[in-house]
Amino acid sequence: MKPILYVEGVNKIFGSHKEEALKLSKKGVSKNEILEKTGATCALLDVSLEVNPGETFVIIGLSGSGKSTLVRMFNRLNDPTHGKIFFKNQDLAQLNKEQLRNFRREKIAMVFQHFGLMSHRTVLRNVEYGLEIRGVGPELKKEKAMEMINLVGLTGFENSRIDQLSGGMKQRVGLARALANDPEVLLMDEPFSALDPLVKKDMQFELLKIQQKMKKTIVFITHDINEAFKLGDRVAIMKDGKVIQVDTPENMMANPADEYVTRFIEGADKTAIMSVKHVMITPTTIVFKDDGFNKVIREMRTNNVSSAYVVDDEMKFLGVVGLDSAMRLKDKAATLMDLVEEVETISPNQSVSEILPLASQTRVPLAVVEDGRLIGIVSKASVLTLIANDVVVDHSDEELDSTLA
Amino acid sequence: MKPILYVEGVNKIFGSHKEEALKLSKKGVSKNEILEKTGATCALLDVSLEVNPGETFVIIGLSGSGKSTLVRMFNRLNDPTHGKIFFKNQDLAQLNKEQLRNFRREKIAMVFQHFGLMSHRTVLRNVEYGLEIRGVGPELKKEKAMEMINLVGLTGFENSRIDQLSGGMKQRVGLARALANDPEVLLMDEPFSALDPLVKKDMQFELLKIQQKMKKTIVFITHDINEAFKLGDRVAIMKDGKVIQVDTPENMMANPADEYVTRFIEGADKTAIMSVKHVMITPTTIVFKDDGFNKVIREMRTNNVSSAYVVDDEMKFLGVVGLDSAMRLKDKAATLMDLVEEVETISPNQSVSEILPLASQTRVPLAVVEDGRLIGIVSKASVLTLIANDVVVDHSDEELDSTLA
Amino acid sequence: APSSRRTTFTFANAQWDSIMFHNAVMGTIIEEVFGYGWEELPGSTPITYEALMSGEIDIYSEIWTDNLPSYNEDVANGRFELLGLNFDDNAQGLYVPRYVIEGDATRGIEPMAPNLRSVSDLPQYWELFEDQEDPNKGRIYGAIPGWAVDEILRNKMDHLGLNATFNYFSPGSDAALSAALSSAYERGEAVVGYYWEPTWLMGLYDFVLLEDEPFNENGFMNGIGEFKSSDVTVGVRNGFSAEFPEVAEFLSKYSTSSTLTSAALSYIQETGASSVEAAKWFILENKELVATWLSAEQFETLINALES
Amino acid sequence: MNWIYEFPFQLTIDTSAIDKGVRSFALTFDAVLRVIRQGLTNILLTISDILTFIPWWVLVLFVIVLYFKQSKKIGMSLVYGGLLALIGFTGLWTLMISTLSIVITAVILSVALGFPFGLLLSLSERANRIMRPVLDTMQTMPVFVYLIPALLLFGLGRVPAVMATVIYAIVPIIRLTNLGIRQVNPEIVEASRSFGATTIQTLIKVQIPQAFTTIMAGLNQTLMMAMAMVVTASMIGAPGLGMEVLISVNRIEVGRGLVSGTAIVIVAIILDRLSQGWVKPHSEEESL
Amino acid sequence: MNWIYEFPFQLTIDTSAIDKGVRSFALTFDAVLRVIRQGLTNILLTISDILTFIPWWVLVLFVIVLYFKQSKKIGMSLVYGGLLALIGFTGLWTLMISTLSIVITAVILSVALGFPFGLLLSLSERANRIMRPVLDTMQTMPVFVYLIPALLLFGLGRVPAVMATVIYAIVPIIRLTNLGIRQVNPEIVEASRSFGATTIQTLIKVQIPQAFTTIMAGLNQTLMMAMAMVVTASMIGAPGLGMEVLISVNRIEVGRGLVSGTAIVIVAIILDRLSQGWVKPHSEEESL
Ligand SMILES: Nc1ncnc2c1ncn2[C@@H]1O[C@H](COP(=O)(O)OP(=O)(O)OP(=O)(O)O)[C@@H](O)[C@H]1O
Ligand SMILES: Nc1ncnc2c1ncn2[C@@H]1O[C@H](COP(=O)(O)OP(=O)(O)OP(=O)(O)O)[C@@H](O)[C@H]1O
Ligand SMILES: [Mg+2]
Ligand SMILES: [Mg+2]
Repeated sequence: MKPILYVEGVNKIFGSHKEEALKLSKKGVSKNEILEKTGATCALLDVSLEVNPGETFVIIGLSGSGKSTLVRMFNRLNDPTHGKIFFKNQDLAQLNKEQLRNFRREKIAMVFQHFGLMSHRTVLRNVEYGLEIRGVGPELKKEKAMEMINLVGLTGFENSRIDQLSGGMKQRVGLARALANDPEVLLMDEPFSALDPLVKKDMQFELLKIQQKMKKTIVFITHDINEAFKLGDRVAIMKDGKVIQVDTPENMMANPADEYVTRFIEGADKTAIMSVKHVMITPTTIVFKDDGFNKVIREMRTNNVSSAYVVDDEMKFLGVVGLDSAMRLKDKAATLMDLVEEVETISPNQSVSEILPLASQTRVPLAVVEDGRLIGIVSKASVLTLIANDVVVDHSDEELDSTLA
Repeated sequence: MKPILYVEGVNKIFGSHKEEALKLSKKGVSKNEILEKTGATCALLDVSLEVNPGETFVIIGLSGSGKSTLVRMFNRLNDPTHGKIFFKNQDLAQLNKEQLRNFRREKIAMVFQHFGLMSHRTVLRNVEYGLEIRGVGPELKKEKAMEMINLVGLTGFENSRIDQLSGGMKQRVGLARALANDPEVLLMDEPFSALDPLVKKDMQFELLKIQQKMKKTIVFITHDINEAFKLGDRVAIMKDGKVIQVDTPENMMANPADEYVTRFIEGADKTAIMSVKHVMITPTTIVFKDDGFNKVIREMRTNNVSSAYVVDDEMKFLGVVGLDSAMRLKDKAATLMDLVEEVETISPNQSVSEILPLASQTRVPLAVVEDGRLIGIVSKASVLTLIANDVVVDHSDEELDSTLA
Repeated sequence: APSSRRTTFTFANAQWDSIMFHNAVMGTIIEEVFGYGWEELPGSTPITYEALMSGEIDIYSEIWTDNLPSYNEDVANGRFELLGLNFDDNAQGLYVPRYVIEGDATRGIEPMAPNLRSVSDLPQYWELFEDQEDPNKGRIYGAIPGWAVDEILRNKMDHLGLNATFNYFSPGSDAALSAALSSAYERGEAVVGYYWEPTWLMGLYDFVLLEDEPFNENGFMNGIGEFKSSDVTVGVRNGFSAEFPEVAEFLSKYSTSSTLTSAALSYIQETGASSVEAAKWFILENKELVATWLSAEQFETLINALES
Repeated sequence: MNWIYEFPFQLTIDTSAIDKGVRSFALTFDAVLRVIRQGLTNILLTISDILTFIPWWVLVLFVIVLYFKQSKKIGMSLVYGGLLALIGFTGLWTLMISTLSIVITAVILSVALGFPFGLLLSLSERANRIMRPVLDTMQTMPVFVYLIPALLLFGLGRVPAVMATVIYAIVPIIRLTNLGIRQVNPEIVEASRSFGATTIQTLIKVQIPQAFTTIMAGLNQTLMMAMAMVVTASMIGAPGLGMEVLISVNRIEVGRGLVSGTAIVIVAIILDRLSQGWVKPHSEEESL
Repeated sequence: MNWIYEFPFQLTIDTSAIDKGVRSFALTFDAVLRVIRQGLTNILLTISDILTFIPWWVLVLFVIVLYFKQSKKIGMSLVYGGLLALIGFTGLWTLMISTLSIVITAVILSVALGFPFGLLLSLSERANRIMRPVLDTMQTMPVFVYLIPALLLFGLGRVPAVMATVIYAIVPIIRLTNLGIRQVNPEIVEASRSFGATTIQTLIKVQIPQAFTTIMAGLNQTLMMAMAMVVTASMIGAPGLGMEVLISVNRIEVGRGLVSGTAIVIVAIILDRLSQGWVKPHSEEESL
């Protein structure tokens, strides 16, 4: 897939003595020292990354790490000191004034941390702003704006003054305003940081809901790791102007690039991010529906467990058979099919947190089934291992629950 | 234990028409409606609670719920509209000016959200402030202040200007300043809310460390539930001026008073709050060190497990014996004591998150030992059940890991 | 650099040129002959006059009696010591530039109002003196608001029926009045306004005083008849003569004329001299007159000092 | 000791050249100046006519109603209305109308020139840097200094009074327009730019409305400074309350000066309160 | 139509009673006024002596060094030093020293009276409410009006000039002291109170130091207003640059007025820049 935004070796240095500052930074001198020596702030250093169409790309980092500086380059509120930024195949630096305006009007919109709403306009007139700038006629303008206001759940507030709204409502207006232009890319600079925790949760939920409908490319900035992992398809962690790691939440969790990333993601709720496929192991005790007593018992003994997963010839999952029931095969009183217990199965893309209740109650490791076929199992131990912060889930060490006498 | 701070039926109404506002609020009219109708803000409504000496009492609630209003009453920066507040046996309202000053100088100190530092003074002179007000002599003043600066880890920064410090360092100064007076009660109004997430974590850690040394009574305000549960011995949840629930984190987790509390604590990391004693179950398969083969095997069979916990006559925990080893008792080749495997044990007060690594690796449920005696066991399933948000840990439903053929 | 302090007389400097000139003449003589210092305290006419009565100003060399509404009362009440008459041959009234009547060939100005002689002729020519802020009337520049003549002129407007064709315009300050007249003169425009002599303005530009009915003692305050020449007196603060009898005697003898003063002012205007330089020039030019103010001995001291 | 206290040489500035310059400028551009003068006179006359046409009690009622609308304080509204009426009852109404027409003309002119100029300065950092000392000078130069040139150029009367007042009073509207535009929350300006608004669109749709209260504060200051010029303006012949003050100064009549001075204060305070109403349109007063 | 445009009755204010009142006050309290006058004269003379004693190049160097220390801009420092020297080279040094001594005395007096007064206002909401219109009136009353009483009470010369200047220029220091104290971050004030500090302790140890920059802004404004009074003060006999302006106005000498006016502007701008140095002591300039 071709990236929709493509950042190539971008530096951004504020202040004078840019080149000198860059040289120093290449020598490994710290940001603060450079500021003291040259008066230049290295806001971004050699940043390269790509954002794919339709994904929610989250940038996370502490205050001053350069998140805003980076995101503001995508609509050229900032220009890079060095390096290039492409939107699709267009080098943004090449746009002339006219083209830049059109780019901003049609392709990209932004949501601001402190909402950036115009206090002299009503909600409706704020949402209309982008359309007004594009010269959309009054009726269409109003219609589209109302549609967006409804979308973000502010129906009935269109004539309210901005300062009559709560923080969460303000940000809904900001979102509606950005969406009204139907942009391809939505830039969101810490949109929920100024909100109360419960309101924040609602807004995240709202955003996920809207995103499901709209399928925009979103570049989202935050410094809340849970927010990042909850919303992001991919997450970039920044530190002192550098991008340290770009990865999916799962991979980042599994393979944090360094100590810093580790610390950052420490507080994250792992079960919400990791999915079943990350914790499942290859099922060992598999028996086929036509297998007889000996085969089944041997399988159980070899693997030292007291139950087996039953599949058909095409590996379709049929259920579980326990040691006790399997005993009844001995005298051919029943076929394996008669003995199979149906159990709840899970899918590889479910998040671990979703399967937690099941996992805590199950007697045998949970069967992971995709397209009807058994592709893995998840034991209590593997779930606990994940939670226990042994970040690297090592499948080979996995133990089984049951021992066979 | 007699509470050190005691709040009795306190209302606080800002603005005019106080009585009318109160009447309306008793009729169940909402805070906003009252504000519109009467111009009065009901900041606190019928708040009663007590803070015990030496405990860290956390008050949590959304913005505007009245947290600051409440905490500021403890040092009478606010006075209640109705109701009383006692420090030990002293009704605070009875203090005259002189007494109030002395109370503030000696008994109680406050740490502020935005630090409340005096930018015209150095770090040292800020920390000295309380002592200066008390009229402490210059040498003693400096000595004590330096001690506090060292305590909060700012050694070497005593002559820095406040605006040269980072947020975290500023709050350390605030803390040092409050501690310098050696107060009995420390009021902390969202002290870490303005800090970056990593810095916040450090500061929480720091506070816990300092509290271990100083053993103050702390009233701590936050709107971060994880912070509340991490630091608080007891937590009060406020909403719209009312205290909804006051309880230990564990109990609150186990029995949230209403839907609102439930939502609030949803995001909390349960393993960090709940301790082993909340998830352990009564050990069933117990054998005594002198028991023979039959006794041991019977015990295992009865309970359908493949291992047993070995204790001596005084119930002191000795270790675990597996089914395989137990077989060797049959021919008296060994005594039970020879066969006992030593295993790692856990204590009932450890937090669940601490034992997670152990729990995920153990073959048999972990033994919970207090004073050498076995008092319970913790299985993977019980841990998972906790995490799986089945908030009520129902011990009777607990299943065992192993089945015995 | 810091100066040593000796007895120093304070003169009123009401900020028109002739008073500064007379201050300088008196001051120079006092310094050279009597050995006292002198300095000027500036301020507007009424302010300095008030200061004379409060004893803050020692010597007022040019008291324009008609401009001070309370003058007679103050003299009667002995609020200051009246020493003598500086001059009384001055003129005041409504002036027009000479070219308005006669034209000015050198500047290519045709006569605009060849028959304009007296104040009562003005209504015929009101259009010449058009008030740009009220094109239906002419504009007469009046006296400085607050001066006694201001009231008289307003009455004169009534008396002569000038209000029908003219606006009486208060210029606000004497600077503004001078500027209005001089800039009109330089543009070669027709202008009519109150002014008085001796002044550098009248010395520098060629203005003609419009005639009026003869002076009328009773009607004067009501604007009837021409201005009599105003007495310009010399006054000192109370107690001055007792303390400095010699100086007081000199001041009481001090007497000049409008013509002499005008000459001195023109000298200043032409040469750019300071008033002190002008005073020296004046004393040396008019030795006979100066001799009458002083004893022979004193006069000799003065001349020796100045000529050395 | 000489070298310690004395200057090694003296510069002689040919000040009379400046005089001549101004005078010859006045002659050369006589036609232009006449047009300006005429234009201003017309504005002045119109405003003066309107003000004279309004019966006094209408104006008093207007002040009461307007102030009440803004502040919701009936007591203070009546006080201001009463004070205004008081000017009439002491016989100073006509003078006040004269003064007002000059002040209003000067303020209109100041806004018409100063507002666009302030906008320009807000757009260019360089223009701003260059103009700062000029504006400083305009504000600190004693008014008396440009009274005379105003007089030489525009003659005596209300027009030069308006010109001098404008020079003195235009600075705040320029400064605060500039400041107001610059102080607009940058996030809002960026929001506008991020939607592809042109500089002009951002200016008109966002910056000017957002800077409105600051600009109004500038207008308020301009108004106050114009009022402060009333007496000085009378020195070059502006009729009205200022002339009355001058007369009393020339006659050393404390009482008369105080009465007319108080009338000026009343007008100034009423204008101030009314124009501050625009500055904070709906500010809720703290109820404590 | 009469009732529409005319006032139903006229109040006649006996203004001469006010005159008499002031005059008899001056007589009655002559002794007191004399003492004040003498005291002020002594201060004036001392300051004037000090200023006269300082060689001009020392003052110029002082300005250069002080401005450089504050701003770190060598270029501008030299410009300001040069401008100051220019006043001397055009022969106006002595006049400037006269002006300066009056301005400095007035400012010292304004601070000595205005600062404690501002503190008082900051402590009492009621006093603040009562004083607001008084301060408004002081600021809007035309200076000419209180020139006369100052004259009647203190005679002609530098002392009444200082008094009139103080009345005009004291308002900002009062207002901004009051404002500064009120604007101190309430968290800091509460922090102080929470440690059991008394009102006075909080004031001295926290509020005044924290309000320092605002108070200094008030001082700066007071200084500027005192400079703005220079010419008016000369109307009651204050010697110096203002007198020079008045004389040139009276003589319609635009050039001369401009030169002395410029000298006033230079002094004002230098004083402004130097006193703004206190306002923002170490503000780093944006380097863009
Ligand atoms: N216009 C500017 N001029 C100078 N320095 C700037 C400018 N904008 C940002 N910086 C500096 O660049 C660095 C990165 O700033 P940026 O705003 O991108 O950080 P951020 O990650 O968005 O932080 P926050 O979480 O506080 O928003 C900071 O050190 C900041 O001080
Ligand atoms: N001095 C005051 N005057 C009027 N209303 C006040 C005052 N102080 C607080 N309030 C109101 O009382 C209510 C409770 O405020 P409080 O500051 O105690 O909330 P909080 O829980 O501390 O919120 P936050 O998390 O924002 O600090 C709010 O509605 C607030 O507007
Ligand atoms: Mg940012
Ligand atoms: Mg709070």
